[in-house]
Amino acid sequence: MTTSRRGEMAIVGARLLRDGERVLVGVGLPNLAANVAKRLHAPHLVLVYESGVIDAHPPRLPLSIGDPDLVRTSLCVLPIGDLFSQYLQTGWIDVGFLGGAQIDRRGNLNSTVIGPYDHPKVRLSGSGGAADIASFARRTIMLIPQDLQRFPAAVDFITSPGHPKRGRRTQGPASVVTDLGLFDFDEEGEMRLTSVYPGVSIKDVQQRTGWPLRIAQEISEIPPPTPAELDVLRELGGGQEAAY
Amino acid sequence: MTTSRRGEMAIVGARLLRDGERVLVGVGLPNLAANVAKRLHAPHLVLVYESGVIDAHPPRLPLSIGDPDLVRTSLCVLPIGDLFSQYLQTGWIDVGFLGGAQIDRRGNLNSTVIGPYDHPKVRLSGSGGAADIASFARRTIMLIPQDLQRFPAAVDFITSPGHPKRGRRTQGPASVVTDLGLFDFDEEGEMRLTSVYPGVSIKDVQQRTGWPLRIAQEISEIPPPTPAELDVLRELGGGQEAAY
Amino acid sequence: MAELLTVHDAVARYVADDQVVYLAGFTHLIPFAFGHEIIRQRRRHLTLCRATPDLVYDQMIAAGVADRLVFSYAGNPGLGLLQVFRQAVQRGELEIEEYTHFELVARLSAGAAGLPFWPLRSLENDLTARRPRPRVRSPFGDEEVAVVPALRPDVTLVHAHCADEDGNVYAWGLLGEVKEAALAAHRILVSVEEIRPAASLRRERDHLLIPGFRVQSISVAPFGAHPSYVQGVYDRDTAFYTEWDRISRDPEATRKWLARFVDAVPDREAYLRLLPPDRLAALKEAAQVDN
Amino acid sequence: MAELLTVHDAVARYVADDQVVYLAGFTHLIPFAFGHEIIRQRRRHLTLCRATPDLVYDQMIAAGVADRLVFSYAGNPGLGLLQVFRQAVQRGELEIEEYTHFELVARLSAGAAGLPFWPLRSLENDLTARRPRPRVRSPFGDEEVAVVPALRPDVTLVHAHCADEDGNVYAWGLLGEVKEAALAAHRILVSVEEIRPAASLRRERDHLLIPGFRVQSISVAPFGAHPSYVQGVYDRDTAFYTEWDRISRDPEATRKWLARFVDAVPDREAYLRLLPPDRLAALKEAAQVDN
Repeated sequence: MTTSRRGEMAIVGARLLRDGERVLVGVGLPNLAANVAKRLHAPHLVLVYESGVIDAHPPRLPLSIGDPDLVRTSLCVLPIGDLFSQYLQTGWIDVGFLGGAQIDRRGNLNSTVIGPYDHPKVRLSGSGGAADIASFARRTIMLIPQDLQRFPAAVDFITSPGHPKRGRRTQGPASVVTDLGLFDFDEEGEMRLTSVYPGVSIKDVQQRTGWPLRIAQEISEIPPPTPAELDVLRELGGGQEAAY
Repeated sequence: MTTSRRGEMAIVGARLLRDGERVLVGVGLPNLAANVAKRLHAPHLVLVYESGVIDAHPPRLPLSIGDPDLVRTSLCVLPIGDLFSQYLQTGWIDVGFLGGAQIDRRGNLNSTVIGPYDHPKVRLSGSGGAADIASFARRTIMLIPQDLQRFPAAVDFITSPGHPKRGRRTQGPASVVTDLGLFDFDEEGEMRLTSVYPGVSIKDVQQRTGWPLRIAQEISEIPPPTPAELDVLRELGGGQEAAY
Repeated sequence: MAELLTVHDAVARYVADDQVVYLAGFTHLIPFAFGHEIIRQRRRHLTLCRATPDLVYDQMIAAGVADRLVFSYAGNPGLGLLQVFRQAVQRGELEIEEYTHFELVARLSAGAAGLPFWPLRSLENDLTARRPRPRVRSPFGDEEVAVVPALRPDVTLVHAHCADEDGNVYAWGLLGEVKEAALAAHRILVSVEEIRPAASLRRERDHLLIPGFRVQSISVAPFGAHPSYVQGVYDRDTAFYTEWDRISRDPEATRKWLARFVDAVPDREAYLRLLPPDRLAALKEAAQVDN
Repeated sequence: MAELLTVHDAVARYVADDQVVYLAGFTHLIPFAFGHEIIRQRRRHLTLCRATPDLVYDQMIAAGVADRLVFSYAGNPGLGLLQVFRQAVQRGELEIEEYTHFELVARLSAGAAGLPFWPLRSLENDLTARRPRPRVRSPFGDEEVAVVPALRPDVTLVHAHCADEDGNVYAWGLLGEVKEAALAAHRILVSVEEIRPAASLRRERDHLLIPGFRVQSISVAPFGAHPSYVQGVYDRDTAFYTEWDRISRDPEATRKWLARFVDAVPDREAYLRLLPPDRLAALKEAAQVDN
C-alpha cells in the first residue's frame, strides 16, 4: 500500500500534535494533517480556525477555514477579533500549524510574494492570520514540500516570523515537515534535519536545501504510515495527489 | 385628581424625551419617566440600560437595570463593554437620563459622597455608568428633587461632569427636572429656571437653590398632568410617594 | 482542563488569602454560593473587584474577608445604598479604588487581551482629578486618549446556567462584564445550575460563555446565584434584596444573618433548606415566562 | 432609521466614486449582490477594504471599480490565489495596503469604538518593516505595544439572514469581522435573504447583529451572498469558486463572465435566473442539515 507525498506529509505532521492541544490550523496541508491527528491519537485535539471556529469536529475534510461544516460542529464561533486578542495574543494557542510558499533556515515563512514586494514575480495571498499565529502561538509547526525554490537561505519576504537573526525565541518555529524529512530548530534557532523518509538520504535533502543544512547527530528514519493512518487519510480524501 | 411630587417629576421628565431617541436610562426616577414616555408620545423611544439592554419594552416598571423583564423584552443584550465603547463613546446615545444626590449650577452631578471623599459623611453608590453617560451622551437630562442640600453652588464631589467652569460643552446638561420647576442651561453653561409647577413661585425656587439662580426672561407654568399621563403613571405604580 | 470539584473544594484549593478576586455577574448570575463559601473558609485580606459589588460583597465585607474594594457602582440595585459597604468606608475600614463602569470594564478588556492598558475617550470628573488617568497621544493625529491599566484577577468566580463534562460553560441573558472578567483572570472557577451532556449543548453555541480549556474547575450548585437570578431558571429574590437593606443597617442583625445563613451551614444545599420552599418554587415559576 | 431600498437604489444613493468601501463577511455572508450592483453602476476610484478579498473583490477589481485595496488575505479560499488581484498587483495596476488579520481587525475595532488607534502586541515581519506600526509605551510599566490606526469606511455593505421592519439585522454562524466593519462605518447598507416580522424575531436576540438605528438601508436580496453562503439557508457554491479560478486566469473569459452575469442583468433575480435551477436547489438542500 502506498500513499502520496502529500499524504505522507500530513501523517508526519499529524504525529507532531499531542492530544488535548489547541492547534490553530492553516489552510491546505495543515488542515489535512490536523484532521488526521484528531481521528487517531489526538481525539481531544482542539481544532481552532482563524475564521473564529473553536473546537470543530468536522465530519469530512473541511474545504476551507470558512466551511459551514466547521460551524455546524464547533463548540462556538468567535468574532475573529476576539480569537486573535483573547486567545492567540494571550498564549492560549499551543500550536500554530502553517503552510507557506517559502521557508528559510531561521524558520521565516513567506506567503506574500515571490520576487520584490513592489514588483512581484508572483503575488501570493499574504499573511491572513499566519504572521499573528507565528508570532503568538507557543510553537509553530510548518508543512511545506521541499525544493530549492521553497527552501532558500533567506525568503523573499518574511510574512510569518521565524527565529530572529541571532538566537532563538522561546516561542516560534519548532518543526518543519517536508516530503523529504523532518526538521527541528537547534538552540541557535537554526533549522536542523532530524529524520528522513525511508529511502531518502541526507544528501538528497541537502540538494534540495538552499543553504548548508545542519544535521542532527543521529538521523532517524521516519516510520512508514500505519494501516490506521492510511485508512484515515483515505477517508479524508487526502490520499490522492492534489494541487496545492 | 392629584399625583405625588415624584409622579409629577416623572411626567415632566417624560415630556422632554422625543420619539425615536435613544435614551440611556438611569435607576429610579429616570426609569419611571422613560417608561411613561414610551407608553405615551414616544412609542419608538429606544430604552437602553447600562446593564447592556438595548431597546427594552418592559411590560411593567423594571425594578432595576438588571430586571429579567428587560432582558426578555429587549432587542438584544450587549456585553457592557460593547455598549460603552461602541454605542455611548461613539455618540449614538441621544439622551443620558440621570438622577443623583446633588447637582450644582454647572450641572455637575454627585452620586459618590456627601462630605469629603476620604472622610465621607455619607458614602453613596458612586458613578456606575453615570459619569460615562454624562460625558458622552449628546445631551443629559437630570431628575432630582430640589432642596438646599441637593442644590449647592458646587457639589461635594463631581461624579458626572456638567458644563466646565467657563463655557458650555456642545454635549452635556440640557435640562433639570425638580419638584419645583424645570431648568435649562444658558449659553454660558449656567443652570436657568424656565418654568414652574402651578402654584410655585420663583421665590420658592430661589429659596431652595444654593446659589443666585438665573431666571429665563419668560417663565412659563408647567402644564398639569393630563388624564392619559396620570393613567400611565398609575399603571406603572409610580403614583404613590416612594422613598428614593 | 476543567476539573469537577465541590464549591468547598474549589475555594479551598484556589482561593487564598491576599489574592485579587473577582466575583462576576451583573445583577444576573452573581456567584453567591462561592461568596458564602469564601466567608465560611475565612479568607482574609482579599482585594475584591467587581463593577457592581451588590449584596454579595456587602456580605463578604461584613464577614471581614476584604481589605480592599475595586469597583464602579456600590448600590443595592433598585433600593439604594449598600449599608455595610457604606459604613465600612465612612469608618475608614475599607480601602477603595473607584472607577466608572466603562473604565473598570476597560481594565478587564486589557487583562483579557493580555495588554498592559486599554484606551478610551477621556472623561473629567473628581475621580480622574484624584487619580489621573494617563493620556496617550495618538501617533496618527493630534488626538489624545486616556488609558487605564489592565486588571488581572488571581481568580474570577463565575456562576452560569450549565456546563458540559469537558467544562465548557454556557450562559445567556445579561452578561455584563462576565466574559472579560473571566478571561482576564489567571484562574476561572465556575459554579453552574447543572451539568448537561456535551452532545445536548453543541447547538447552543451562541450561549457558550467560556471554553473548558480556560476553566480551572466546575462546581454544581443549584440556586448558586440566589438571591440574584439565572435568566429563565429562577427570578431575582427582590424581597431578600429589600430585607438585606434592613438587616445590613444593623451590624448585630448582619452578624446574626451571616452566622445563620452562611457560617452555620455546610453548603448551598443546607442554605437552601433554610429558605421557605414555596419561596424558591415561586422564583422558579416566575422565571418560566416567555424568554 | 433604516429605509427599505432596492439593492440598486441603496448603491445609487450611498456608494459614490472615491469612497472607502468595506464589503463585509468572512467566507460566509459575502455581499455579492451589492458587489455586482457597484460594478453595474460603474463606480470608480474606490478604496476597497476587506480582510479576505475573496472572489467578490477579484470581480470588482476586474471591472475596474477599485484604485486601492486594504486587506490581509487575498486568496481563493481552499483553492489558492485570486488571479485578477494577482495580475493587477504584478502589473502595478492596483495600490495595496496590507496587514495581518489581527492588525486589520484591530483597525476596525478602533473605528467601531470611535478611537484613533487600537493597541496590540507587536509583531515583526517584512510588512511591519516596510510600514512600521508605531509603538506606544505603557504608562503602567516598561512595556511597549504596537498600535494601528482606526479604519472608518464611508460605507460598509453587509449581507445577513434577515431583518425586521425596523431595520434590525440578524445573522449567525461565522461572523468574522462583520460587526466591527459595520460599526466602524459612517453608513451601513444591508441586504438580507428576507424581511421577517419584528415580533417573530424578538426571541432571536442572540443573533441580533446590528440594531436598526445604526443601519442606513435594508434591501431584500434572496441568494444575495451567492456563491458565498448563508449558514442554514444555502451552502457555499464551491464549484463556482473552482470555476472562477479557471475563468479569472484569462482576462477575456473574465470580461465575458462579467458582461454576462453582472452587466447584462438588471438585478440579482435576473442573475439567479442565469444559473441552473437545480444548482440553487442543491445548495439550499445541502444547508438543511443539522445546524
